[in-house]
Amino acid sequence: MSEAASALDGASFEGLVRVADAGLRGMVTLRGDLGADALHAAVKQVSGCDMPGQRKITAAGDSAVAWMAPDEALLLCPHGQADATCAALARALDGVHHLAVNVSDARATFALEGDDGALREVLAKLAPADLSAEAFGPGDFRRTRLAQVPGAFWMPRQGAARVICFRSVAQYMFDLLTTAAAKGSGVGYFQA
Amino acid sequence: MRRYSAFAIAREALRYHAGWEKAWASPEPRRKYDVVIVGAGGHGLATAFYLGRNFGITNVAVIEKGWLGGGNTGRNTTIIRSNYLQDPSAAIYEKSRSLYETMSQDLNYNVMYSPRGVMMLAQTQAEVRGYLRTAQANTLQGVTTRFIDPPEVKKLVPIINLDGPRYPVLGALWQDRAGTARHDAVAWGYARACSDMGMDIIQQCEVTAVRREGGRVVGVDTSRGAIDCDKLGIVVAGNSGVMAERAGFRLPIDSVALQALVSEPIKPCMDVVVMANTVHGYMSQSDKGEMVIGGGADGYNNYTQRGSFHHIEETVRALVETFPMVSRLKMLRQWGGIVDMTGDRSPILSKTPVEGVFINCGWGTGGFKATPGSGWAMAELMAKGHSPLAEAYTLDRFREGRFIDESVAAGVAH
Amino acid sequence: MLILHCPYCGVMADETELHGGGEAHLTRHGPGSSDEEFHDYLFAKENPRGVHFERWRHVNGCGKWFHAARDTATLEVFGTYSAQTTEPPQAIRDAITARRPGWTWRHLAGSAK
Amino acid sequence: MSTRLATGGRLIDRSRLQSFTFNGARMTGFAGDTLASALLANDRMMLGRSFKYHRPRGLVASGAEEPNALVGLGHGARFEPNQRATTTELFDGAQMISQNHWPSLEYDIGAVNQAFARFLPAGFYYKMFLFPRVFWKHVYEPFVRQSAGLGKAPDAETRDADTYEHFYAYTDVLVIGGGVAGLQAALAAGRTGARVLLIEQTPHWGGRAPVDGGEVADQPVDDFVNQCVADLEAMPNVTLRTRCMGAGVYDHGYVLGYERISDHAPGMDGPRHRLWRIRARQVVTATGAIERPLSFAGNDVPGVMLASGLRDYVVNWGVSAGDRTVVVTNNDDAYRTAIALRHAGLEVPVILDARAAGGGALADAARELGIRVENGKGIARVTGSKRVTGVAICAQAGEGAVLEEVPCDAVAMSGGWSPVVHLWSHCGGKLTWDEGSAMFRPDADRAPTGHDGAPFVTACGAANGEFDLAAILKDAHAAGQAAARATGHKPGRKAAPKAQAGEEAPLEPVWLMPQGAGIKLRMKAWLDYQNDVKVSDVQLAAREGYESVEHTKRYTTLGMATDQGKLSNINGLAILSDALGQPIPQTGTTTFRPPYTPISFGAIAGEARGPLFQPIRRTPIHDWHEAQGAYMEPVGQWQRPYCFPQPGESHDDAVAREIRATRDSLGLLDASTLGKLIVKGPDAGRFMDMMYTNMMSTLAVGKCRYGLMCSENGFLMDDGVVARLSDDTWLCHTTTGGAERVHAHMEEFLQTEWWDWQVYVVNVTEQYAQFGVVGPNARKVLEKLGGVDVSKEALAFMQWTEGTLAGVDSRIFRISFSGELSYEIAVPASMGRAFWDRLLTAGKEYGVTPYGTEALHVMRAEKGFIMIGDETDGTVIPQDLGLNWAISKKKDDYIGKRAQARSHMVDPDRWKLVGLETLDGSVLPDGAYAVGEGVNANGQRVVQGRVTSTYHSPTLDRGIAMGLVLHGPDRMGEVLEFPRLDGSVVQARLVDQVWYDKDGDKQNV
Repeated sequence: MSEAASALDGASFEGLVRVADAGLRGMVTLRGDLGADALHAAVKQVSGCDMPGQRKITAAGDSAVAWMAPDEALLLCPHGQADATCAALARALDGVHHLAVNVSDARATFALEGDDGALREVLAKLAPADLSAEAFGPGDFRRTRLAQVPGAFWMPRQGAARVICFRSVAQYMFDLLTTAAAKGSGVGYFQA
Repeated sequence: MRRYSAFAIAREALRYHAGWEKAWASPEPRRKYDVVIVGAGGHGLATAFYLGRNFGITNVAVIEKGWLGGGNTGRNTTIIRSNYLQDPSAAIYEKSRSLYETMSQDLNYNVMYSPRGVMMLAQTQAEVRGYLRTAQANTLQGVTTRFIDPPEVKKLVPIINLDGPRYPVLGALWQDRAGTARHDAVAWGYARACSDMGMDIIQQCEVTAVRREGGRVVGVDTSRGAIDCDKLGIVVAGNSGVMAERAGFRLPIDSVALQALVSEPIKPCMDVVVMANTVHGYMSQSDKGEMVIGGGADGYNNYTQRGSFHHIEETVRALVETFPMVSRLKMLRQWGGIVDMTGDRSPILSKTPVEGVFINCGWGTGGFKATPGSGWAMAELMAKGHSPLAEAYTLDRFREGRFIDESVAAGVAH
Repeated sequence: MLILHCPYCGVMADETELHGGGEAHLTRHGPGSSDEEFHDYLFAKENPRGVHFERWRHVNGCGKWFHAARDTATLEVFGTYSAQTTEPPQAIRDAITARRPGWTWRHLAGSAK
Repeated sequence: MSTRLATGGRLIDRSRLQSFTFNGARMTGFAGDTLASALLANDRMMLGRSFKYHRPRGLVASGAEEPNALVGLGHGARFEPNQRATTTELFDGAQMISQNHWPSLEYDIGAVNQAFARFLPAGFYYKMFLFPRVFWKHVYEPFVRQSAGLGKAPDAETRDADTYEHFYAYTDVLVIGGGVAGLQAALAAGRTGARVLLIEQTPHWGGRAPVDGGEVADQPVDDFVNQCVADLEAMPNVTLRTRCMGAGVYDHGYVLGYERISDHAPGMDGPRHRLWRIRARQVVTATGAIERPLSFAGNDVPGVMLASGLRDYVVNWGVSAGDRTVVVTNNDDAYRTAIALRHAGLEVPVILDARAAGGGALADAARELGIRVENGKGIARVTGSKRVTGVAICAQAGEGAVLEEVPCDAVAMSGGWSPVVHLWSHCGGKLTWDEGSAMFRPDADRAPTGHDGAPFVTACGAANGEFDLAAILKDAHAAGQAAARATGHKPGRKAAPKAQAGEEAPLEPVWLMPQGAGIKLRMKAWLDYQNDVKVSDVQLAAREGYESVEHTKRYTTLGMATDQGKLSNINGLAILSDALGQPIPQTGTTTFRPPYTPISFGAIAGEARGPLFQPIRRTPIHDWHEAQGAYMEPVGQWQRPYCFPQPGESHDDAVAREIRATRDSLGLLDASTLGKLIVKGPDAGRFMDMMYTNMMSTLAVGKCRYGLMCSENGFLMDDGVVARLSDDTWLCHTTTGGAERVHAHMEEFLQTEWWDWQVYVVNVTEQYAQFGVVGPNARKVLEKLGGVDVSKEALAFMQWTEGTLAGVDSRIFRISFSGELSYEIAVPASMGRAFWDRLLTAGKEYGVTPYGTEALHVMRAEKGFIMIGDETDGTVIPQDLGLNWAISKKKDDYIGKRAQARSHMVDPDRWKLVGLETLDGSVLPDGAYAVGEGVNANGQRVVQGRVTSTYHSPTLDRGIAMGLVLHGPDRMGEVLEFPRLDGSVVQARLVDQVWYDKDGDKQNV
């Protein structure tokens, strides 16, 4: 489906850090008891990733699995593979009470890249979360609020972050992030 | 009582104001009164005043835990209006508003009632329909309101931004005889008038128990001794549940913090009161020049008189959007009060399971504007056992599912 | 500005991530209940100046409801716990007793265990 | 006169000239000046007029406590009234104007109030303006308002040129105040490894100490400060921040920091202010102390200043307030001012020490410099009006008999010091009265408590009532260590640095000077300079029974000015206590409320302005709608097209055209905003039966059913079409903007009531773009797109199917909200726009017409369908709307069922839904009521119904309406009267509310 379009169609911005629409990403919401062996096995089988612990994200290849709640995980995969992932989960979890659904298009993803401290600052202007390196780093996943909308973020590595929000507020989120990353607005709080 | 007037001031000025007498007496409590009112806020004092004025009942004590007028009476944003949708609301708030019109003269105390007009902005199609409905209802209720168009809004409020990128102003419900009054003066004026009628206002006296015999009230125990009474009125907004518990019954009330704030004073720039319910902000300018701003209520039970800052934030951003010039003004002070929230956000003016005990509570965010009307209705209820103005506001309406819900008019916050 | 520990996702959550849901441990009354029972279910809430058990939802977070034991006069939080309980767990009650000897709430009393 | 001294000024850079204007006059200052020091250097002592009497007002202080020196700063989109000159840094090009006068600062009409001051005591307005009644609004009030109000309002059309932002910071220890106490506390805490944030409101570290002098660890205090800052900067766990004020301390360790990033350099890149929301586990307030004025007659004349302020101007900025300064005091500290003045080569004709026994070592030092010191003396009155010309000396013990007149052009006064306890008190910290120092200080045993019930604020240094340098450092060191310890960090053994301690003689409280001052002097002895509250006013309030400190404050306006009583409160309550004959602690203080000093609304709003004011939710077709010139309507946070007006078309015209095109051929609706929830699990069926009034568990797979959802209170809260996707899976549609509410409603019951039920719910609203393809040609278009059999046989009314339509994965619902043949098609949101384009292309031959929400509303009304929010308003139950058919009789329970059995809900007199047909074909007014007979007990007109929806129907070319009417369905054919707002009356007949295609033939084809 080459006509498929992300909400912001590749918009990007350079400021304290680079903020860019990360394009379409496959996403599957999996509801179920994340503590159950069956889910661990199914997630591993379908994504190659271990089931993440509380507020963690695990990754393998171009897949990742994020902990959303004790009974909810978010599987990330290439955009075209989301339906197949759902189907694979359904097969793997046959007979186990769960709900797996493609939510790839319900969300927008943004990539923040640049100085690690600046990147943390941009998020800390918007989210009531402790963004210090002691409290949050690669492998962590945080669902919270960014200004007036719910969102979540994680750091694939130092100096990089991904932010997801609902698709309908993609423009709002992009504007928030670029405003927070505007030149001249550095805080200098996280620089060691 | 020595009457207040410009001549009295001139006379006193000549002797350096040495001759002013106390505005109200501070007597020791007597052993027995016909009526005891708990709570010397605006509503309690107004109840006492109209018991005396309308029914000749003056053997009355008003008992106050702290200082008279020290609760919500002195913490609100002083707005007075009666453009309510539902009949019972419109009736009592309009009665109240009309009593404000002559209050300064009735009490011989200038409460500075300023009928500068109150405007409620319509910023969505649903709100337009809601306010048109209110305007229709008000016409039949004898409340003078009308729906005005955006140019008239701008004329009345030059600092408004009609074309916000988010919610353009599509019109407004306008009540030109609504306005503001000096809140402290309302309590002080009633207190002085009550004291003048021979009533006892007993401050710094806490009611610790309600004494009952055979299901009927016989008196109260206080931190200053026992006091007998035939009838007891509980008028203690912010503490209603606790007092009701002492009288042996429960109320459908949650106590939450409601916040307000003022800016530094500036020269007059807004002559009317503007309420913007879609974006949750309202603002007026006091005679001192401060922009007086009402914030939201917390979503949790709280007795601290301190609210959560994010409500202030939400209100301020709404006002910056609606009146862009306020961006460069500064917040001088913020504060909170504890308000009673009932199941339908409308008040309770009712008899109670205890004979002789009457309750007046649950005004939520609308208490100040109701002060004289509430006192008038409560006095009638206590004196006669029923009052048309209080008729709908019984405790048992929640059991029957007979709500008086004002929020139905397009998200109106009181 | 409250900060409450979400027992599900384990963060100290800022109040702006949360949504307050009123009194906890209500018993739902449906068809067949008396007017009195139904009224009390919906309206006769505890509203103490003191120990209060209440519901919160971590709405901008894991989305889960949880319960909190909190003092409405000091805003002290004695603890948060699962919403899937019909009354406060003993550990929470003990924590309250340690801080507020003699506390009471509905049929629960700190000292009378 | 005031002037710049040839030398001195530790904060200014004399090599960097800054030019500015005051009331249009060009002046110059230096980098490092405040607006106040620069004005003073240019001989501008008088800067404004007071609130009530319009008396001349000059600088009193040098910091945040300044009540008088408020100016309008900047111009145009950067104009700001009430800028405190003492706390705003000078910048090149600054434009200042003075406030509260007309026509000019020097000659002010309002100053006539001074002449009437005797007739305008505290509370005078409560006692007058009573007659005639209308005069208050039309004559008195406008006058009062115009003469009050201080600074001029920014222009009505001003759009702030600056930006603002927020920042969340978490820290173990927050230290507020960067004086020596704050620095030492931060060091002590930082050395434990705790995360420390230290904020200071001014641009400089060290606070008062460098001005007052002294030695720490055998080095000058200046060097000590520099060493501290260097040490702190070297610690990776410590963050330092100047120009950042602790504005408020809130519950659970939430603190507001107000950072003024570019007030000293307007127009630079980035935000002007940043509001820090700090979550601190421990807070140390090292906020210093504020000097108190003395109450003597004429203490408000420009030139009378706080002794510390006068000293600051000399030492920090090299500015003298006057050539000859009389010092008047009740404590030793003011001697430092005399000594500093003398060192700067200025004259101090006399120090008046109100204490009979006089001062200690500092007094001796002053005498050694040859300064005359008079013990037991005070000021009877100050001479001069716009500027001090001299003082009359009297005995403090007497009634004010003048002993001697001394010419001077400045007076330095000191009534002792009050710790800045604001931040300690904001969140419930209590105070204790310290008799010895005559001050309220924090009561460490009654500190503010946090979420765990433990204290979380510690005051230290002068803010804790310690004034000796050695004691300050010791106290701050202990506070920093204690705070760190409370966050689980272990302090080392390092002790506080030693400081040289100087012995000071005790202060003697002086609340009135002289102590027996008569009424004429008391009427000239100011407490609150800005609000014109005098000693006599507070005494009057007490006499009239306004005995509580809150009463007195409100009656006199004491402490209600923009300085919030920083200078006046303690003096005022001492006067009040004296008048009431009770000790000061019994009188108590008024409540301290945030912010410490005013903070900009811009900063509070942060980034949320303009496009970021609130989130706007956009569908995948949003850009297309905008490009078509759609008139958008906010529905919740969504923006939906109301209609698509073509050039020259009114909105009404456009709506009519859209409806006709749809009914005649083909309309397209962007319905993406409808909520979509998936409910799945073994218990999903019974859960659905509880959520909806209908029986949903029996819905066959492949079919759709219209469902109603009520609150537990019985009221109708949402409606929508439910489709059964599989044996254990349902898809629920909600209203626009209802998805989050309904989802939360479901989760609430699943998590808190039926947590043993096996059901999962996921909100998939935004996964799909959803379109209504509506009209007689709808099927033809879909067939043209191809890929799915949408024939009547394959896809009957109220069925759904899925497949690849026009090459796009689609779910197709055969449902209708318009009465026409209609399909709703859901496609992945990423394909939404592409699919929409295909529909437009394929529909071209049928004149495909996108329609908006208003056409949607009119068409549903023509069919008699209810709309949540129109027919319902939160008080309406389904039974009122004749929707009994959608309420299952077979179920024992559903949410709302019990509530609907209450007496008022089953009352036969509830208003019920009917159609309303005007006799003249006109459109009933929105919200109109049907009147009944007479009036009720409150004199209100009796009503018997109301209009819930009313439109002009282009299809019928007449007004159509629905309404709720008393016994409505039993009164078909009756005519009711609906008054219009203009007083005229519309008559309407009660009719069936289905106006169009009553039998449903069109949607069933």
